[in-house]
Amino acid sequence: MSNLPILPVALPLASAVVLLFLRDRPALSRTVAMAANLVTFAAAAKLLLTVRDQGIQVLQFGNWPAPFGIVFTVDMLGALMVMVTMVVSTATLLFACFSLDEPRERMFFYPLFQFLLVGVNGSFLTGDLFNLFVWFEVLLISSYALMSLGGGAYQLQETFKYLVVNALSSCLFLIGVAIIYSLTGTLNFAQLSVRMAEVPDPALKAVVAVIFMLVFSIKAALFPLYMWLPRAYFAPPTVISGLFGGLLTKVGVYALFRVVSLLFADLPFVLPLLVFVAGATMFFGVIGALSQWDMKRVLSYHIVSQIGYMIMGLGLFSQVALAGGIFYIIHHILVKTALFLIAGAVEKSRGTTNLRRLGGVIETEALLAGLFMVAGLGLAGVPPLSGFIAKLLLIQAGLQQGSYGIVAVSLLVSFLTLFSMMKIFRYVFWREEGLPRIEEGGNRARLLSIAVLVLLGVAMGLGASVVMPYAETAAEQILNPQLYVAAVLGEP
Amino acid sequence: MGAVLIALLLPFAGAILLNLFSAPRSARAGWVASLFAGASFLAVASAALGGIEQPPTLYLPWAPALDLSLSLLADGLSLLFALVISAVGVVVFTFAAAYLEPHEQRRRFFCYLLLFMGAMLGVVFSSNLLALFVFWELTSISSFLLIGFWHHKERSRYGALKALVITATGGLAMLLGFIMIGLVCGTFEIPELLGRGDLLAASPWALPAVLLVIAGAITKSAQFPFHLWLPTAMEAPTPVSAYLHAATMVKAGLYLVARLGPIMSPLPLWTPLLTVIGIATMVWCSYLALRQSDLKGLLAFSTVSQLGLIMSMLAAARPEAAAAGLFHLLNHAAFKGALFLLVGVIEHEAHTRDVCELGPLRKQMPKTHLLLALGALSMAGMPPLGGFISKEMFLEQALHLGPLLAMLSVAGAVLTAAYCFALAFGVGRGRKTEGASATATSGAEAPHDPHFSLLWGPGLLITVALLFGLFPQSLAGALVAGAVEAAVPGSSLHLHLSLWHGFSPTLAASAVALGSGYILYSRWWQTRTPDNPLLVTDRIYDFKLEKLESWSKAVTVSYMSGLVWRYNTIILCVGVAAISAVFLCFPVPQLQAWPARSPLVFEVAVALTAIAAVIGTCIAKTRLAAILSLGASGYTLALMFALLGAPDLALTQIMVETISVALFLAVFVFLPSWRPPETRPLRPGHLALSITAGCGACYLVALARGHRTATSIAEFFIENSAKLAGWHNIVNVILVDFRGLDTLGEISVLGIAALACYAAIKMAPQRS
Amino acid sequence: MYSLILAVAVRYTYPLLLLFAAFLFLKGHNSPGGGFIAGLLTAAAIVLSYIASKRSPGDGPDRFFVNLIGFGLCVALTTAAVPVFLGYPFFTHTFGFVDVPLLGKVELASASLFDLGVYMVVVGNVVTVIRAMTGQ
Amino acid sequence: MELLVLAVSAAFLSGGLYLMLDRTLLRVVIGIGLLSNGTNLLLLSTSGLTPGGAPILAAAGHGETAIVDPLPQALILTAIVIGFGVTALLLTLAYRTYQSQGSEDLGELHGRLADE
Repeated sequence: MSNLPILPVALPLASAVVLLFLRDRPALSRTVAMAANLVTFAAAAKLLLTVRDQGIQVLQFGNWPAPFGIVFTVDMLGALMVMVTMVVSTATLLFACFSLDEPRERMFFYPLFQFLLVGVNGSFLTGDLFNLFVWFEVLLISSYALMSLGGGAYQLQETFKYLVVNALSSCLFLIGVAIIYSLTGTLNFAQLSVRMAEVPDPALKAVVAVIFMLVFSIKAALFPLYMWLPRAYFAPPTVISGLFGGLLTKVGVYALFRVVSLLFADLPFVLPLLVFVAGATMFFGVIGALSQWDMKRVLSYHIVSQIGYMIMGLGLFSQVALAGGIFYIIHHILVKTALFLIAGAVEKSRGTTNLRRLGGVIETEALLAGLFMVAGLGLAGVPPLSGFIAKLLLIQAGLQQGSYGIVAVSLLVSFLTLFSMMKIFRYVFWREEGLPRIEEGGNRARLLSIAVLVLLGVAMGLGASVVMPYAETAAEQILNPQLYVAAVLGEP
Repeated sequence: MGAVLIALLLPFAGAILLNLFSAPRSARAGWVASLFAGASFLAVASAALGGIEQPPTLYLPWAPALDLSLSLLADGLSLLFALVISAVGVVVFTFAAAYLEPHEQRRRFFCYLLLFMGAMLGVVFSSNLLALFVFWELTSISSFLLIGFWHHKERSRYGALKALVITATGGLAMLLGFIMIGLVCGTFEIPELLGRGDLLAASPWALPAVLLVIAGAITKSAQFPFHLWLPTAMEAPTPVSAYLHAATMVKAGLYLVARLGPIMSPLPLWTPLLTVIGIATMVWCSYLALRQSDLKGLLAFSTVSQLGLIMSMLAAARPEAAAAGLFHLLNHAAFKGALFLLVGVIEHEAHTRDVCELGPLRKQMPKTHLLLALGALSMAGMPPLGGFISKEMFLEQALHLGPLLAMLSVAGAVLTAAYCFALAFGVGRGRKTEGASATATSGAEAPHDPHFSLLWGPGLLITVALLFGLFPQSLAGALVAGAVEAAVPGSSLHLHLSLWHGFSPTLAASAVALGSGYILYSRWWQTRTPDNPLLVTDRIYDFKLEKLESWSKAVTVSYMSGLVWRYNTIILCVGVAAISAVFLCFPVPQLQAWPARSPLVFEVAVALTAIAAVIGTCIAKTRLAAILSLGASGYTLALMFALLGAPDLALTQIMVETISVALFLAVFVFLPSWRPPETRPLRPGHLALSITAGCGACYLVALARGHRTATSIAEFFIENSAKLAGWHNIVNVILVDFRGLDTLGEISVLGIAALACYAAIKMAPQRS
Repeated sequence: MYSLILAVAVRYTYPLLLLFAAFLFLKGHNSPGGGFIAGLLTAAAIVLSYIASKRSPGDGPDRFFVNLIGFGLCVALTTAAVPVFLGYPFFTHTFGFVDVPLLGKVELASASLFDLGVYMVVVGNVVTVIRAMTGQ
Repeated sequence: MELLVLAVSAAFLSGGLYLMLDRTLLRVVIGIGLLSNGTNLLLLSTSGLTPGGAPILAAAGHGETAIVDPLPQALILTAIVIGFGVTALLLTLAYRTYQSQGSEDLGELHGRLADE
């Protein structure tokens, strides 16, 4: 049994501990954090390749056999998510190293950043329901810490609200654990999958499904439970918003993919409900974005709206749709983080992200404008960028299954997204010079971190044939939960 | 095919190189870009001269899983369009290099222009529907960037957005149509689709697909009722207008109609709808053109109207009609490109392009005016210019369309002739009023003919327009014939283009059109003051946009309260509603008790104390009371843990509760200057909601516990704790061994929490 | 906050509390107790000593308890990670019995080491939080 | 006994939720405390309140009477400790918010710190 699956969790944890001791030496912290991230990155890449070549990886902790101890079960979806996490976190870290103020750096930014990765990666890898709860809590408490870091009044207040909502959802999670454990007597996902299928009573299964969908919908910011997101992601420094915007909600989305495919896919109402929720999420999210006049807020609302597309892939639940949804998740993590970082660079340059006060940034930071254009178009799904491929898959799947309503909504939302991106472009980059430039917003390191993400997004679009097999394998594994079960519990 | 690939790649390569190696305002950027455009033209020309290879496609896979490929197709139709694109491109690039002011961002401009050129070539060379869509969208985007190039001007930004909104909407509709076609026919490759038209015809998606593809074509070609974006797009620098909005981009819609004609024309609605739209656009927009006072506005509407003419011809899917349309397209590219450039020259020199403010150009700028007049006359269909021949062909075909459409076509031709005469003669005569002349003369010197560098481009195009009239067969015959073959496969048309067709009804119609047009011009246009009427569609667009903004604001504000108790209320309501729905939809299972024992009196007392403590916490009037009741409830809970056989839990609960209460007190009570909490009246709604949710959760757990289907994994722990892990306290063994990973995560949480508290307290607030 | 009675009381109970914590920690293997509880008790004792003493809790070495969290995590992680280098899965524990003179057979388990890490983190956490909050 | 345990957890949950719907900072924090306590008790009720002892094996190791399900207890321990960490942070945030704004009415705070 290879210990590879633990590395994406253990390495950030170890580096967090080291960085904790280095808190008074920001310069050294940056180097160590960056090095640690690169090592974890390599581990994630190795894990992805291993999963590709050898199938689902299982690590039984403490050498306890599968349903009893905790396992990490790494299928293609999990491995992909960890990989993307490491990509965006490395880029974000680079940006942070060159944009964060020193007081924040000294107040444990780097350890907290690594702890966040521990939580995120743990959530992606674990094969145990309660363990998922624990990793959720790790990432949540790191996110509270990062969100409140710096302590402006607005930040504190929004962190408080975010915390309260998440505390409620955590309790709901525990109640869900109580119910499902009562019913099945197990916590291991694979065994849960087997035992849930044997539960004779549809009402009880439906209850479990509703509760877990509720919990993860709050985390994933689905309609109508996303109210907490836009303000919370507006509050912290932009680089932290970027990390959150790219990663955190996707953990919820991932959890939905996981539980729906393993536990609830056979319930008749789950998939149509998801499709409906997906449509409502994308629509109201984009409407929210249109109503905003701040770059960060617009982007925050777009997170919500884009999550609808991922859930659309899950709700349609076919090979094509799931591949599209997974492709969408990866695309969105890359592109949305890039957009937030661009907002961060603009903020560095002009001191605000308010659309009404900005203007003419293209004249001084042409490259930034270009990167925004590419990323924004990618988000809107303009070909040949990554978003296009994902949407193409989703629309094809929707048409094939006759879900015309969701197809129409998704096209409308695509258009409104484009409109909203161009609104940012028109107000921030075009127009007469707004506020004067304070400092060079796109210095080399920041531009590098943005460019890496944008180029990866472009490469994902143009090199779709390279990424597609991964998404397709992941979709296949999700469609066939027996693969997952067999990998954990052995062949029946 | 190699030449085609090179032609396609050159503009993109040029754009990249320009960005890498040129200064933002470099004067050389224009010439370098022209070089790339020229090379691209040569490649296209060599492909065209080399004849059409068999098979004319090159397969370049992109995402084979999606049937997505960037395969290329170079048949007669593609080559005709590609020649127009690259040839006009060269002229426009060189013109723009001389036209732009030295202080402007030339690098950016030419980069956009090269991107556009590449995208346009991509549209006409793509042999995959999705690849076509890729380039199609790229033309919309680059057009957005080019229209908004003078981004400090409000009108430019407005025009750019409007063009994008309309073309992108159409593009998305078209994409949906394409996907439908692809799914029905099982392929996105155009050559393969040609053989599978019957599959599409048999499918229920035939009609939606037709409508969606038409939506794409008519938005791109600014056909009625989507003609509104083209006039506002005239805020672009003039070379852009000439290139995108006269010669190439707007013709993408025509290309689409011609390209998909063989598949779509047998389907219902395709031909009639497009023909009607085309003729309607032609008539209505030529009328609008006649009313414009802005020269560019006039040309814009004239472009739209001419495109309508071509659209109606291509939609018919008959070889003769297609030939008329395609030949007119060639002519139009030549004369309209030239006309736009000339208006640019006039604006450059006279600093206005308003008909009413221009002086007598015939005297001030004789060369410019001569070219302008020639171009306009070609558009009017005056022999011996190229426009005459294509107009003849058009009228001949229009006579086949039935009496009403034929009459409308002639009416359109009359109106066209009228505004062409206005352009040719009215502008040159000068309608400047006295007041305007005073302001104009008081400023700069009088306008005069520009340097040769600005005139040779339009001159060349006008020459081509002239030559199309004199030597139509040798210049364009083969090209048009090749294109017709591709647009109407299986046709055996013996095309012979010539100036003189003999006396025929068509000639009479031509003469009538020209004559009436001149009368209209001299009697009506000259005596009225042209204005720039606001379009109804424009008003609708503005209104919708405004509504979108205000409506989205209203919707969002209505539920995004930012108040945390509302968030919680929504979550609880959704939860309660969802669970209730489940119980409404599925049979409610019986509540089954699992082996139970009756409680002791002591236990009842503890439980009642706990409940009392909870109620006390809820109704406490002071902070201290609330916190102490919270503590009391916690301690009774610990007691319950102890009674339920969980001594570890009880111990932990006591310790945690003690420390928590200490923290609560430290924070909330012993700090000075705190106002006492306001007492709030009981909120019955909230109370009902929370009791429903709380009791519901307990009910669900009890329900589930009674329906356990299998033994718990805990049996394993009980069995093996001592044997395999060596300890006897099973809970502790689970914590540190069986489920040690949970504990590792949990102490991480503790650590993080401590860091966060520390940071929150110690760090001085950042002023943002 | 300072009161003489409390100070005197704490002076004598403090070592007792610590001793009891150690007892709970060691007893935890086979009866209620363990790292958490021992850690919470130790932390409570330390906090009590702050309250009893004249010093404000915010004074004194700031870094020690923060570092203690780090050390605790380090110990726990290392215990979990060591088996990896011996070819076992992460978190594999082992135990054995050693004959110690005078005490007889004593059980030694690697899980105790992990529990020690838990203990350190808990102490570090509670004391850091309380110091931070009251030490303004 | 089961009914009793369930009633107590229902009281904790309902009370906690009711307080969480309040607009006073302190009450929301207390509400979360009650809520997590209630959840823990609820989780414990799943362990099967069979007449049995604590999940501690006699030193001899085998053959004793039935004991309660130890797994929920372990889960609750984890949950308690996590809840403690979260509560500590929550208190800190509440404290800082009050300290800088001088109000603990969430509606008032929101109005004061309304977006920009």
